[in-house]
Amino acid sequence: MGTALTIGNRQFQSRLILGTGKYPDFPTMVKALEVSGTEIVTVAVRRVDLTGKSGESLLDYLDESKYLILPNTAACYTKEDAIRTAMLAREAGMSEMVKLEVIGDEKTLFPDTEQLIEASAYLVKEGFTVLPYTNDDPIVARKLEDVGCAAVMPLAAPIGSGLGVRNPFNLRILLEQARVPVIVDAGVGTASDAAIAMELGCDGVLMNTGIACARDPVQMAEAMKLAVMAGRKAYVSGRIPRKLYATASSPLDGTFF
Amino acid sequence: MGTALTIGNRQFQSRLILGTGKYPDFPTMVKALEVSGTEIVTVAVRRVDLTGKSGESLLDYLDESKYLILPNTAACYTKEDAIRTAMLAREAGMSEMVKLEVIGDEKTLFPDTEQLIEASAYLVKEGFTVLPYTNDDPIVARKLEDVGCAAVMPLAAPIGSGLGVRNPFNLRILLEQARVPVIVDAGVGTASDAAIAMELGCDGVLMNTGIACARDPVQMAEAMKLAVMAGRKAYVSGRIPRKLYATASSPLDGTFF
Amino acid sequence: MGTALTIGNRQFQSRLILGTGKYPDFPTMVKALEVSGTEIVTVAVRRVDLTGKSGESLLDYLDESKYLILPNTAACYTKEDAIRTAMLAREAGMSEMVKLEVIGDEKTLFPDTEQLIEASAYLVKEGFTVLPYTNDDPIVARKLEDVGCAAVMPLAAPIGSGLGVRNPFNLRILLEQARVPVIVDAGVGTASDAAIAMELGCDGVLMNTGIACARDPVQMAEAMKLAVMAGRKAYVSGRIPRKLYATASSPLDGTFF
Amino acid sequence: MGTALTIGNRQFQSRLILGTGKYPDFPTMVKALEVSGTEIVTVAVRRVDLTGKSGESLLDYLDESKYLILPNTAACYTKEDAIRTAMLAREAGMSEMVKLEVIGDEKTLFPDTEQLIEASAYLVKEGFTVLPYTNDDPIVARKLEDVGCAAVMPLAAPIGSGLGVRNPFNLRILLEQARVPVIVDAGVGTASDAAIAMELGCDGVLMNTGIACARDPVQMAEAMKLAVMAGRKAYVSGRIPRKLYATASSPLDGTFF
Amino acid sequence: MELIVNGSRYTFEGQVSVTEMLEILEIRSSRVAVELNRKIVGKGDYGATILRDGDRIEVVHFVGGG
Amino acid sequence: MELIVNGSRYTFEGQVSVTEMLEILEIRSSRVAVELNRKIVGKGDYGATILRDGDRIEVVHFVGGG
Amino acid sequence: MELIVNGSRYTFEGQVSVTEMLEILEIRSSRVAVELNRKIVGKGDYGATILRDGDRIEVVHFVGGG
Amino acid sequence: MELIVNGSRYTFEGQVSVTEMLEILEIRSSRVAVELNRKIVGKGDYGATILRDGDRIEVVHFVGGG
Repeated sequence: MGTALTIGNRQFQSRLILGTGKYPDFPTMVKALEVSGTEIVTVAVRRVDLTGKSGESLLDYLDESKYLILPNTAACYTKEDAIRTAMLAREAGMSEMVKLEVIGDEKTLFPDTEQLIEASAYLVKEGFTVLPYTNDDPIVARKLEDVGCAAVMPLAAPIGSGLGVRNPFNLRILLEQARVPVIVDAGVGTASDAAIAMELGCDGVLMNTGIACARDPVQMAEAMKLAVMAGRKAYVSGRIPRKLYATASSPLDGTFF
Repeated sequence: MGTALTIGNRQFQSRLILGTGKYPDFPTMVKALEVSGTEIVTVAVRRVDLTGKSGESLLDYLDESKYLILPNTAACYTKEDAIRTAMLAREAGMSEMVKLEVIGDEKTLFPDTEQLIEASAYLVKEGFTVLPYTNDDPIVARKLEDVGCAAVMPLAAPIGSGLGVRNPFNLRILLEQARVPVIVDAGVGTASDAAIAMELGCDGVLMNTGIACARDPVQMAEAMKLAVMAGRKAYVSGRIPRKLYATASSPLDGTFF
Repeated sequence: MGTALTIGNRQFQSRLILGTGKYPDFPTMVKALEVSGTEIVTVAVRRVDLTGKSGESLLDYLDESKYLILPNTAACYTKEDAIRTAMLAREAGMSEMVKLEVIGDEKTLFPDTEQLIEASAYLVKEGFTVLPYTNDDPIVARKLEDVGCAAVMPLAAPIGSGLGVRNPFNLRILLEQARVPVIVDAGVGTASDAAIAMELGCDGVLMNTGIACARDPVQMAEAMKLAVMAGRKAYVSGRIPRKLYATASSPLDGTFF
Repeated sequence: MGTALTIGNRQFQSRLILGTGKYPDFPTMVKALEVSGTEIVTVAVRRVDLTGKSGESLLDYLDESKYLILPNTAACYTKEDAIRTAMLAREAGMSEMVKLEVIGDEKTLFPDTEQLIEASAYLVKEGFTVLPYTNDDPIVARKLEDVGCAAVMPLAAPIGSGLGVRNPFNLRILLEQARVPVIVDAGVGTASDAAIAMELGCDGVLMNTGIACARDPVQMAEAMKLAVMAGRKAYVSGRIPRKLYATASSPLDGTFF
Repeated sequence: MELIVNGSRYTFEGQVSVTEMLEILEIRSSRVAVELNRKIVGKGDYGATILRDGDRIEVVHFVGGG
Repeated sequence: MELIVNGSRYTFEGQVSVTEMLEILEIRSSRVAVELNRKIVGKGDYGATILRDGDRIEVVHFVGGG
Repeated sequence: MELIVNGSRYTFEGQVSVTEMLEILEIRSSRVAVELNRKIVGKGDYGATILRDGDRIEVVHFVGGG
Repeated sequence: MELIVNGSRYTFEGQVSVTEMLEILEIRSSRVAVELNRKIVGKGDYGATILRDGDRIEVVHFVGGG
């Protein structure tokens, strides 16, 4: 691709970040990750199951030489829980990157941006590379940048909703002002949603449900890979302006009728 | 790709059809066609320039072993002109395929569907494989099928407008009823527009201005190739349903906070 | 209102035309018509029921001194049936106005524009004031004008679908070119749909299901009346331009902080 | 109208709140306010001009027996400035209501929701009836409620942009969760924008530029009055569901052809 | 004599005009239109138009529609 | 004595109260608010509030806004 | 002899066939089509088709188009 | 000695270190993190950290998530 996505001091060729939840089974997940070309995969932090001896472990399936493991703080409703989860994740994973979530509401899973900013500031000071899941408010994004986040990750639409970019206007404004990578996180339902996010100028797209819960996750993963590349290429190619009227593609002179 | 696009008795691996008008120069066109992976290119029929000796000829630049040449009847405002153009094109090109246009209005370049149906019927009887450029009216599409057209090519938006699929509702209805390939022709401005058309279930996309007039036509051609593939793959992969609310990607049990 | 809607040689103060089908009962219909302020109501032409003696007749409920009765040719799939229905309607109603429908498809109830143009031409010659229900294709609209229709009535969306104006781009183009009144017919689901149609510059709106099948038809009729007036007034008032960024409403000088 | 808008302990018949900025002149403003039927008008707080003796004063033109004067804290970029402005406004106006703005960015005039929540909490404790101008984030709205705001006023789009409701999804979610009145504030450009906000279930609409900067402010004020009423009535009337396909308005039996 | 009115068979004794047919069928409204074998019968011709065995008649009126 | 009123310097002879200052500056409207060194002066305290050299005073009122 | 080729007048000496006309006009491409007085001339008939004074000929080819 | 590990009570005989606890509970993965009474125990301290009756321990790892 040439152009790489830079987050903190790491560089990536792929602009697609994938979650690892909700796949029908691990082998399907492995194949989907593989065809997607992703280099970063998100994971959640949960208690080891001591009773069930639940055989297989996620990490057995993730080739860490290929993928950077990005722990999230999903299901945390307070900055304290999010910070604690991030700390544990760093200890378990030996990386300092974290996808920071502070959830504000169970039904929408929208972020609590007030606590998010505070947790971000704290974790940045603790040496983390913080990638916060946020709303599409440009003011919040700027504050997250100001406290030292390595990227901002606005939602396109509610997590798992598949509604695509609900407010391209806000996203455009957010992008114009951003000085760190902007990665759309959540709400992508199909390939064109990812392409639209990239065409707006986003630096990357993070998704999970859109692939994992598609009828054919592996093929959808490939669709998403292509869509992110298509959207990026279209963005840098300089699209034609929109017009209400037509402009002929075939010449008007040389007609014989 | 596996699934091929079948038009008449011909099969194609690529679902992208490109025009050859309006490129900055022929070498750029050649490269754009090449990276696009297209197998069908449209051309217009015009008088040979007897005075200017205008050096280069389009066909010198088109490798006919790679591309099927699809003549159009652009700029024809009557069925008689369109039929005459198609006849001349067949004589010049030795193929029986024609992209049939009967234009109804200079400003919008919308088709005159009444004359289009009549011209289609005539040319089918004359042995042509007719690909009509039409509006997004499902009734007109059915009539074009009924008179024997090999495909229907509804516009997404006015030619050269770059507005994308203006009425996905009509297109969905048209697609449900279609028994021949449906190829979106005209109005695609950027990669996501093409992906959206394919996700709706279209069999292919035809475009010209969106690539030829982009700031970087060659890279945009690649974007369009990827977008058509992405949209097709997303279509067959069975996207997730749209929901107003969120569904968590990370598990809710096993939390320790 | 001052500005009147002129159709043929008749003038109307209201820009709202209502259908009379599908109301829960006649008294509800009567009230809805009344609060709507409409001056034109559409009716269908059907066989008198000879067996059932089905008591009440629609016309018993319509005060013909208040409403112009506009017969339609609903359910006609051929121009012959539509013409025959129009002729019978004129005989029964003693008015020469007809809402002309030639339906092309049972599922969408989209018009068969090819036959519509022919039936319109015939009926205009027979002395009718023809108001054709058509698609949103500007070329078809122009042909309907050319054969002498007194108005064109493009659909906003499929009859009864409640989807609102699906393609404002086509409608804008159609409106720019029109020299007769343009009345959006079909697809209006709620008040803002009607306002949008009027803001685009339409001369009127015709609806039935949106009112008759609302939970409270009478109140919805009032909503539609207000919405048509609001949309019209907004159209003539010259709205502010759309901008991506903000412009303060409060002054920037005189601040003390 | 029957249903009144209740803010704090005050009741209003009109659901439209108007700003007083940017009118071509005071008499036009007076007429616009009058035809709009509004009962609440917003004003800004600024230094008295000591040098210019700038003759006319806004309050000379506002009949305080007809309109509740609602001071805003426009142009305040910190909670301290907003609180100070609110305090001065109360002293000058002898009412405890305030439209609270804490602006986060000059270009977008988006709110700084973090400071907004803190300023709201403070002013509520000081006895104010706080109406905060906020973004469309349901989590922020809930926090504003939790600190005691009397209403929440999410923006439809940037102030003065005229883009209408940019994200109806967020607004729907916000409305479902709200326990205080929700008044769309900012971004309304034309009548249908106001109707759409009301149809989503909003309790009111606040606007300024859309009327004051229209070509004909007085007529636009009337359009907005009608649109808010139309949208409200449509909301309570229970609109028909949206469907992809058609449903006939005229009966299918009794046809004779 | 048998007539097909609105698609159903009706038997009438002796000759009937359109006017008489409408009376017998109890169609009193003035706001109907009558078609005899696909030709419209003007209101002024109802009395003079004598129906014949096998005639197909349509009597239509207005119903609610959109 | 010098006061800074609404950001500009004004010189007054002798002691002045808020009431007097408003009169001198010809601010007659009752619908203003006065801040003295960042503290609001209640309307009832205008007469008793004597201004001092160097005081910063803000006199605000309502203007058109959205 | 005068022919109208692609809308312009051209003068030729003596009789010319379509083949000869194309040569004289230096149209060498095989990918053209020729219309003589609105009737297409098949490629196989170029040599045998003798043009006459006043004939209207169109020689068309493919150009870039969408 | 009773410990609360991941919210459930476990009884251990005699003193155990974190290393021993993990062995006894058959947690072999190196990719876990351990929290003792809300404080993270670094991997290097597992052997030296002796658990006490009533200690609350969390042992977490990575699972699929988005």
